[in-house]
Amino acid sequence: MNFLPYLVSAWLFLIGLYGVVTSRNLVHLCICVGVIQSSSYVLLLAIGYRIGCPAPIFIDIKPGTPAVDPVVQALILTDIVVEVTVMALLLALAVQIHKRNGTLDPNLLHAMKG
Amino acid sequence: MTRAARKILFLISALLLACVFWLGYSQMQPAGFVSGEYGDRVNQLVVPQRHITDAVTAVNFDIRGFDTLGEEFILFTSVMGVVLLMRWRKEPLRGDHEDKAEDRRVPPPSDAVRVTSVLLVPATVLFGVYMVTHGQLTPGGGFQGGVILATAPLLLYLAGTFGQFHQVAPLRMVAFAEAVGAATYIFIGGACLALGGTFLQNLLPLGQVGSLTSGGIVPLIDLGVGLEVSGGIVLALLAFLEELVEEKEE
Amino acid sequence: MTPLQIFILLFVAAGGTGVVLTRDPASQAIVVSFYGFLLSILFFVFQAPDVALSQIVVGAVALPLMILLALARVKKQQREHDKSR
Amino acid sequence: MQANLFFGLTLVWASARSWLPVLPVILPLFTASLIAAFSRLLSQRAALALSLIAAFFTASANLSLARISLSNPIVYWFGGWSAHNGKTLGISFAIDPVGAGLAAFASILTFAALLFSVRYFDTARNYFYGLVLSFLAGMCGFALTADMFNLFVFFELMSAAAFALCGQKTEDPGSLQGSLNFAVTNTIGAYSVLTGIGLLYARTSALNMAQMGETLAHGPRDRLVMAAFAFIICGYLIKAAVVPFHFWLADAHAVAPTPICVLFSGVMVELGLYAVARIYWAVFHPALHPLLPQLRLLFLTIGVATAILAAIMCYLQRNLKRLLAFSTISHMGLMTIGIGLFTAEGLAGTVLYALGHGLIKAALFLAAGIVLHRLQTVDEIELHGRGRKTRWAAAIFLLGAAGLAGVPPSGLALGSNLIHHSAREIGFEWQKWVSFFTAAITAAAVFRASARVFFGWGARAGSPHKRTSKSEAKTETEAGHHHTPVWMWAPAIVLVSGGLLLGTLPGLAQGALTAAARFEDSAGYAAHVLAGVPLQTPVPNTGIAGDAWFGILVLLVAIAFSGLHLLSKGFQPPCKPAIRPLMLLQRLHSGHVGDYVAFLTLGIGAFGVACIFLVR
Repeated sequence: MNFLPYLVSAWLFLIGLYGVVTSRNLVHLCICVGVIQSSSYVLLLAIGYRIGCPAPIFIDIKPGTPAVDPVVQALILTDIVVEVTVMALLLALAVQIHKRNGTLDPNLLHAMKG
Repeated sequence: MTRAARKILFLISALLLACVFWLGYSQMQPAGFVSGEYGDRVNQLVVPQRHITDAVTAVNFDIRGFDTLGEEFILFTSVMGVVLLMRWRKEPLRGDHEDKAEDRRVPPPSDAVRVTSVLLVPATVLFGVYMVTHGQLTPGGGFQGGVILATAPLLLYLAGTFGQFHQVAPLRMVAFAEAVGAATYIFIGGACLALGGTFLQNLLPLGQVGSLTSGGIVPLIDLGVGLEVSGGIVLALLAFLEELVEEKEE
Repeated sequence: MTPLQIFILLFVAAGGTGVVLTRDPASQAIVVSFYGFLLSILFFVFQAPDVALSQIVVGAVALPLMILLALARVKKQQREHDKSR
Repeated sequence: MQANLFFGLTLVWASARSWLPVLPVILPLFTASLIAAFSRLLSQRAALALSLIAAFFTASANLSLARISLSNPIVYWFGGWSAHNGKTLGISFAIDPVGAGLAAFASILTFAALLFSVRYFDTARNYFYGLVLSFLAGMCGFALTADMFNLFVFFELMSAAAFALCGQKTEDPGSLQGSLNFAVTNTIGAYSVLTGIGLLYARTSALNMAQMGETLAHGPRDRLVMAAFAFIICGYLIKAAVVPFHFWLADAHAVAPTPICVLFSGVMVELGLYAVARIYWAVFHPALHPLLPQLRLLFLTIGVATAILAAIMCYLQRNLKRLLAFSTISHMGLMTIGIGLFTAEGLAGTVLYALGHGLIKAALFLAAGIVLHRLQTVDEIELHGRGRKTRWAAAIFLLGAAGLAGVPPSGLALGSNLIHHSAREIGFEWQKWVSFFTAAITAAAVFRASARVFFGWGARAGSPHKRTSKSEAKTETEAGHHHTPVWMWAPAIVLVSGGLLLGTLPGLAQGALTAAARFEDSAGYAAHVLAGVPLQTPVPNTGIAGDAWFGILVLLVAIAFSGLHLLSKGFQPPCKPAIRPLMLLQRLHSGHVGDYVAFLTLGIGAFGVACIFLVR
């Protein structure tokens, strides 16, 4: 059971890739990229977790008691910001592509051949 | 490639990748038992050395503050990018929507929605400010508070008072505030350098543990980040929103 | 690992799958919002309240909103596109 | 009075010294936020001037960092959190001549690109300059940092700016798909990197590269380490655009505005390889050095495949920008070989090669931009004979082609000599012929294009192909299509002559060898970063035997090949059965992001399985 978070993380990575590869709509595709990103949250979260330890907020608990790893949580925070910003850029690009080509289906966009 | 060929290629590749995950992850320490010696050291020192009770904030804004500087500028850069991508017409960024938005011909939202939204605005702002200012004490901080603050103008939009929205937050002011928030981070870092430390070295008095002013430069950075994030998110959402508003005007 | 944590993890895996398999972007925006909410619960039960807060303001509010706005814009462009044809 | 002045100057100098290490990152970022804050008050010219000044000072800061760090790398701890007992808390820069040199190179190219864009984006607002400066800051931070996660952050900063800049020619009626393909594949690459960082953190509980390396050296060399290696290296190889991760590059270059192509081809992709080398030597080498022969084979395979495939694709292109983009991929293959030899000589050669190639490729893209400005298209067939009056562009194209072939005093000649020498020493004599093939074909492609465009050689094609790139037309520049302004040709001429004469700089090769030897001294690096022990790496003293004939031979073959091709047929649609595999190859580059991601998955999966197989 203790390996479950890793499995979930790997699964999210793979299923997100599957979504990107088979996508028929660029907005859908962008959201699938977001699922790949959430894979890294779960992995980092699992690495930082300690069984039976509280959150690293030393208000109610005495300073110095063992707590879960705050470094990893800070990394996830950065990761979340990166996700939302990259997603905004991807969506903006998708909207512009639709404006130009009148479609969001990657199967119908063929400007880049060869 | 045809759809089927692509799918087959992907399934084979995904199988390989799954093997990598399986073989690699199976040698990890089980979750909950990973020895995080780095995190332990941080947990030991944040209260005595930095007077900060939220260790995550301490890592974000002090110990690994330079990462967060990069992160803020990722947000800043992306917002510039989104605005540039979305407003691609020749006329410059317009800030004066008031006159057009006032006489929209869409049916106004019901009074119930209006009243609720308007009532929610002060609560949201209050909550956002609380979160920004308590970053070093409790969960939350400049980023979370900033996003909450950014939802306040959206509530105004929901209330059908987009004109008021522009009065509350004129675009040029939002853009200015965002950039100033971003520059604040560098400014604080540079001030530390000018005072004889290294970049972003926490040289201010650390204050009483548990008070709003504890943590030296951390609350200041938090304020800057809050300003930058709220401004940035509003700008990004507006970039998506702008043409929709025009449509309603037609 | 507590049963609650296991339960939420399984839910997150299912939620991610659901997001990918929802092919219609409009309904996907709703599913994504739900998924963001699930993730923030996950962070909460794994003792990461800071991250949970970020995730809830981003994943369950800001991101779905952005997706909906993008879709609304696409829809409007589609109408113009059809009109001009 | 004089004493006062002297004292003041010393003070300024001292404070400049303390600011110097952070300047390459914060100066462009601060200027970017200034430009954004006052974007309405500043005229476009003022914003441009500000950005030029920022790029100039960033370049000078980087150059002086490179010079100072030649004697010993500079370690700079942010927030004052320095290492204790070999354990780190904070983030540090570890500035060495290779990193600082690349950062300086990035700033110089940024300066040239900004100069070229003087009349470019009349429609865009000042945010364009803010984005370029953020891009520059991302590249500088990326080249200077010594922290694994910080590297990721700067990678993302650089990427976010690049995505926006790539899609920013939004008036263009053509497709923006290229920038979306770029953004999606590179974002997935970033998450591959992050997964690898997570695995390494679980094992080492550190984020500082030196500390990670030390911890890994004392731990087991198992599948976990290899999986982390695969995820991280593949993530950065996606940025470096090697086969099978290369698809995005050509698409991105075809849509990106010319000044941005300069930065992409000239330095951004090279930075991907820089990260691979840095991470291998700082983090993995202490643990993985017994596997070096196998890893060498792995990298050489990738490099050779990239060099040859992309050279063929390059010759098949008719869009000038795509042609140059594939030529970049092909040369990236050669650089991957250089890095993948894992020798000091190979690395030094690669650095010189990257500088020479970057300068020449940047000039070629600027020349393509001039052609686009004057003639409103970059399609080789449509341009047949129309370029007779664009003399500047013609000169740059011909000089650039000679540079790509690697004629002697150029940086490419110097670099490839070193790489050949090193490859021969460890028994890869054949590497020379890969290099020969690649250089000849990519140079021939440029020769063919320039002969057709500027001299009207070859048959005028009543082209059966549909006009592919007419859509590129009439967009980038607003007016003045009848002449080439000085700020367009001057940067290009300076860059191309710089690239061609790079080899004449005295002491450059020896400096590069010294820097490379230090770069690869993993134990010394760790001791220097973690304990402040000065590096004592023995400086290699290889006489650099110049093989001048090699480059000239390549040049002659390239000219002969392109000349024969044009004289015999001109452009002919490939239809013979012998060409069918080529068409298949061409069809693989479909522009479909799903295809690209499927190949990307294949690449990571295969690389990972191969790595894990090594430690069975």
